[in-house]
Amino acid sequence: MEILHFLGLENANIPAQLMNAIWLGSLYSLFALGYAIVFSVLGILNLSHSAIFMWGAYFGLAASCGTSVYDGKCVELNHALWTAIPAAIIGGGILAVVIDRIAFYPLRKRNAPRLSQLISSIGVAIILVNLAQLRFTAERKGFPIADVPNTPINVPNGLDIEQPLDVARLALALVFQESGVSISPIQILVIIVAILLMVGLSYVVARTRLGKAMRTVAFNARVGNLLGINTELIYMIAFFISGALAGSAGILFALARNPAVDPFMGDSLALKGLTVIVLGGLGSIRGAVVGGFLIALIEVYINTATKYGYLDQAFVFMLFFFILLVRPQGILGQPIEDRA
Amino acid sequence: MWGLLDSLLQPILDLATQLLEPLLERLATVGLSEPVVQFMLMNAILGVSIYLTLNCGMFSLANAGFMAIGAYVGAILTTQHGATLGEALLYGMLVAGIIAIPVGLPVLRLRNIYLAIATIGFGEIVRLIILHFDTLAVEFRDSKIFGPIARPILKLMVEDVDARRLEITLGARGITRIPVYTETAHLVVFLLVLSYFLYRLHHSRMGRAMAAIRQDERVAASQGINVVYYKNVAFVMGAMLAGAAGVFNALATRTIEPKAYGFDKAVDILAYAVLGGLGNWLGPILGGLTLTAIPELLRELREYSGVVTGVILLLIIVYLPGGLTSLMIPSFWRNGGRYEFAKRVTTAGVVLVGLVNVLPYQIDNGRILGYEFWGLIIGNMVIVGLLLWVRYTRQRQNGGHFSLPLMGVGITGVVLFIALALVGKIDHLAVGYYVHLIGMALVGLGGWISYPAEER
Amino acid sequence: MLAIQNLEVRYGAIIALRGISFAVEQGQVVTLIGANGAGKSTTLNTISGLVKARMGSIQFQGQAINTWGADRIAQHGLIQVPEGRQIIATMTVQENLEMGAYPRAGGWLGWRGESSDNIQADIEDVFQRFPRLRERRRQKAGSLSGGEQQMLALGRALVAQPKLMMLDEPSMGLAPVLVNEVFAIIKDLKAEGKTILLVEQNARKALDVADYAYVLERGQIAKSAPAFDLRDDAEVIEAYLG
Amino acid sequence: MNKFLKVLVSCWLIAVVMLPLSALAQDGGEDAPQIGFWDECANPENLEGEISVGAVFSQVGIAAPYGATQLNGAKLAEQQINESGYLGAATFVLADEDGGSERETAIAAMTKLVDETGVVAVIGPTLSSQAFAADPVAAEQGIPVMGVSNTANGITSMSEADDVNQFIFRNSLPEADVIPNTIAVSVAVLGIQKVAIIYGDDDDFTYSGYTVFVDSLDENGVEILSEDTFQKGETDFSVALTNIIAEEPDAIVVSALINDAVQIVIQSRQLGYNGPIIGGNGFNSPALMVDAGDASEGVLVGAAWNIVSQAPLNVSFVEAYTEAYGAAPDQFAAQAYTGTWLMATAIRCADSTSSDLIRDELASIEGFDSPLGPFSFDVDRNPVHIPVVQIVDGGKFEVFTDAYADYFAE
Repeated sequence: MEILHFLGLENANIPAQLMNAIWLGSLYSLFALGYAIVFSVLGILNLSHSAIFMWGAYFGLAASCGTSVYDGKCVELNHALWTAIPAAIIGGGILAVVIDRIAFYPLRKRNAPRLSQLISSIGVAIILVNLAQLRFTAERKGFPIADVPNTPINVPNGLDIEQPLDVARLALALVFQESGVSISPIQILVIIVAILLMVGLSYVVARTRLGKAMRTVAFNARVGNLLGINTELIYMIAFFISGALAGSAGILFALARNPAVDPFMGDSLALKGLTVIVLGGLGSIRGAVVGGFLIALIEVYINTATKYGYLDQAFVFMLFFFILLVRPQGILGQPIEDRA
Repeated sequence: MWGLLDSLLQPILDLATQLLEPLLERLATVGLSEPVVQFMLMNAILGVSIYLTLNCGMFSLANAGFMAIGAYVGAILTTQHGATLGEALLYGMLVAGIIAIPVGLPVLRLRNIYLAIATIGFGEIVRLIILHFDTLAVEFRDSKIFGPIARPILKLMVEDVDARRLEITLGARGITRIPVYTETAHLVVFLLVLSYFLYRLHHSRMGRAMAAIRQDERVAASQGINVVYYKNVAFVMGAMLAGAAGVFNALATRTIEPKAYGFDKAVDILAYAVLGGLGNWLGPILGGLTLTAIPELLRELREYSGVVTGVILLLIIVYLPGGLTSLMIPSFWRNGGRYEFAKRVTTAGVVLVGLVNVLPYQIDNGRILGYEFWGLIIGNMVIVGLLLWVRYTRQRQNGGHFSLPLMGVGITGVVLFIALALVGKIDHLAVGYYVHLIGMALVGLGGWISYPAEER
Repeated sequence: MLAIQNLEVRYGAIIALRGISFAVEQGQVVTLIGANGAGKSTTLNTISGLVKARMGSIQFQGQAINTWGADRIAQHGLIQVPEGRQIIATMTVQENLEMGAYPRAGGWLGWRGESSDNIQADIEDVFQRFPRLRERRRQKAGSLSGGEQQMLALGRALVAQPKLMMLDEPSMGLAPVLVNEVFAIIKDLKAEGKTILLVEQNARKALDVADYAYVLERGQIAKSAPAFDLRDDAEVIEAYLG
Repeated sequence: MNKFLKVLVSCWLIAVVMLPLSALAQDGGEDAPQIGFWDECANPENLEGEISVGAVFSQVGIAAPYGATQLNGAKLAEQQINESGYLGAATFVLADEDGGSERETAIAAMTKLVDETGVVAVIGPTLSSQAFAADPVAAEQGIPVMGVSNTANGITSMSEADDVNQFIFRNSLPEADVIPNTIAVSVAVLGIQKVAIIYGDDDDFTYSGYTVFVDSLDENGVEILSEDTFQKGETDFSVALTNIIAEEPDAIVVSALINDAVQIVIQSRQLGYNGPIIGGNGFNSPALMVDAGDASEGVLVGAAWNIVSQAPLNVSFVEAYTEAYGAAPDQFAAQAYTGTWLMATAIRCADSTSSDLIRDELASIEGFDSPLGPFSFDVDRNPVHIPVVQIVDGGKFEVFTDAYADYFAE
């Protein structure tokens, strides 16, 4: 109790806020991972990442709602809800690869400075946001509310405990209810998918031949080339993974926060993603994950425990600024030579 | 002293106003009204502000933040203290410059993307502080430790320091009722003075030192150039210019709000400079002017204009690496002897397009072409084409080639015209329409012919 | 085995190679010597496919490879050990060696690749040759000393089972003792029948191990002769052996 | 060849993008509505040709969702005005320019309309900050301009010069008029004693709403437990809402635009809060029920316009709009529609295209029956009509009365 008082948390619903931090952190990490992969392999800060996030959500929406999304709201599903997720992942991945071919490949071939790549990613972002606005209008869209399981899990009134699944659900619901946590099945799905993707990705990068090839190319593309690695292929895969992560983050977010799909849905994450990868260490996969959860925790803490909730973003940016100055490689990053 | 300066400047401004009048009228006919021209000029200044840092090899995105500082200083001074434009400009630049010093010292140790990210962070912090300034001011005023320091500073900004709620930046609502002092002549004179300054800078010891730093910082340091000093000077100068643009902006739009100076603006500013080209100081000016004008020129495209703006930005970055000004740099137009024929084809195209555009436009107000609105776009293309022509008559060397931009110009022209006819913006029955198509096709063809065989 | 005809390379307006021709036969050690900026590294990089030639042809085992990408060339057994070693500092010694066998293992998916036992056996061979690497196999390659890094770079190339090895300045930046060690290794490799194209500034050492030598000067071949003859050539002695 | 193709493809992209994707076909409504001063003002005799009235609505950027329905509303009015021959021999032309979502773009659009198009009056722009920047452009040249969605304080007195202000109108009821009524009514009916506030602090509309909420809560002696903020684009309010719910307020007061409002409503219900949620004009959109579904039950909305109002003019407007655009109108559409009719009425009554006369007629409009209810301008050219308090009940807005006193009781 002493310590809670000291931290300013004595009135807070700690389990619920922790759950909020985990859920936000999963989202931030998932989004930032894609950023981090492209940055680590190609050294590109792809500012169109948030636009891919947004298009991923639209891909998913279009996949399960059919053409009705183009003209108005999605009133009923054409295909099963789950089809939205693979559609967003594949769509986002392909979109990212296309972006690479159009906007980055010519520059890379010419050895253009990083500055140009940043600008061309901005150009792509402008185009994508405007295209989305043209195609889907600026109106916010979402899945039919009845179809998305986003009502919180709680103890049902008349429960049939004969099914083993129901027992598990009851137990879960009881735990949540007792601790004051309110979470919906879809949020749990987001957290699980995010964690699975993160674990899978770290495994791929650390253990598989693809991961090693990616690390080699990230270290020095020329050397990779001399070792017989098809660097362009690796770049393409890196972009695909990055886009797939952005797309999955987009659709999971759209599902969990239904309705949440509009052309500007990526805007607030664009800068946040940047903060996350800086905090974790530019280009570090583990860093992106840690950074995501850290930022979420900080935000939640400032909002919950201090009266400066309105300054949470300012605090995050101050921290970000400070970390850059003191430790530009981030918390988990490798030391960099890009410093005077 | 202020009065003296004013009386010295006034005749110059009057003269500039008079000279500008016919030009502004002409621009208005293609959709660039006077306010738009003002925003173009402001953005040109912003382009230069970031160019100063980029020219030193520093990839800084802090200028939207400094612009915000300038804008708020200007707005507070004019609304609360009845300051004139000159005073607002002076203090706006000063405050932005002073804030730039403590920011620059630590931040400029970073490089490349790291510097970019750190300055993005700075910009966001500035925006958020301005947004919450009133609340923070009350906090500081009432705090035991900071109160004595904060009070005198706040006195400068607000009459009643002890009020329950302080209203200084007014949060999201922003400051309204800002007088409109910015005139086109002010901006033009400012930009001319700035250009002269930049021209001198380029040929000065400082300019050479900065160029050396951009080339290679370590080498520059080993040659006895004080790298830290010059980088900070460039950063502060850039901040002051951005501050000036902010003051002009605030005193032209009557109202300001923090969100106008956020990340999007920082990115826009960067785009001005890169689009124009970083080869020399003309680039950012040209970039600022063009990129602001494009959406206005494309206003008739309505909801499509955003996409087209993005595509233009992308095309220039991808196919015209040095930005618009690279068209003016001799090395870009290197070519070999086999391009004689290509040259003739292109010349024919340029002459056709030029004639059908410039002459009828003046004589018949565009009726022969079947359009009025698109005159400036076409005019630009003529200029581009002429530049091409001039360049490769002057320089014929081995190495790179200019085929891609030529083809780009040609194809864009043709496609644009067909598309415009399809959407009904151009009367496709007009003679000029076909002459134009042929001319542009010839320009593109010239590019195609001159394209080196081995790279096809 | 490797035949170069009339190779011309430009960097923008700068002409780096002005039409050079030479050949490397199976089992030979051929050296390119010359001053800084003569175009030696450019030649190797062009053969490796990192730099595209403006004119000329490169034939490897009867196939024209000048339009191939660097990765494809490496996959065909034309392996370059680049200047300055360029080992992957962020990976362990073991991983570096595994990366050397990347094409053999069948690329990133491992399709049609050799079994990892085969590759591991070759890695063991490398450890046999350079026992110091075995001790440090779990260390990050960035923590190795200069000489160890050069051995790792050589080992990494050997794991690839090269048909032709191209060594770019293997002795650069090494202490004299280590330089001798490196050349001893090259001699061993020659004795094993490996085909090597060696680029060196240390002309004396290079001529000692090579069968045939070409002297590059400002992007052109100024002289070519059996290495043995060049050792006694007065001009060469004056210019490079001093 | 490869590169050439790429250039070709890139250029082609421009062309493809510029091709019109669709031209919205509009069927005419058959029955002319009884809106307008048909009897109050005689049929115009001096009007002929085309009379252009400018419209500056946001078609791109963050304000585009509002601009889109505004344009729809205004276009519907334009069509009805012309079909009914309201302006006699003259045609009413709505010259619409995209105002973007920034101040600069609004200034550019306004300047174009005033200087190039030669409009007699202007409707718009969408955002209050745009109005502050762009309205004087028209007003200084003596062209009346009417905001149909500007709710910030001081819109109609933005200039130092009062003769400029004379030309600036708005028909959008400011939050300062809507919210006090909402709070007073809900406190009276539900007996609210302590509330928590959450508001967007980076938007002038939501921020103004917040300040008015605080003042009226003070006046009604309601305790404010806490104030939380969010910024545009944030879609996760669970952290703030968890804190708020832990404080056990009698009601949650929200100042937000519709997209954020929907999220706040959904998320607070998800977090287990079932009490009243009180919102302002920003909540007044059919999207609230469509997007939030059951979660929107029990949300109190103070608003300038009530979609379920059975006033004949409102019914016919909602019908005509739904038929033309396939979706129910929101408040922005209703206000733009009314604004356009008001402007046409001023022209009809002035029987002239003189902007001065139009201004005078506009200022003297009184008791104009509209979808918003009987409408008048006060001396400061602000709207006078009665705001409503609605509650979402059974999936639609109902007027909030004493009958709902026990609605939230368990």
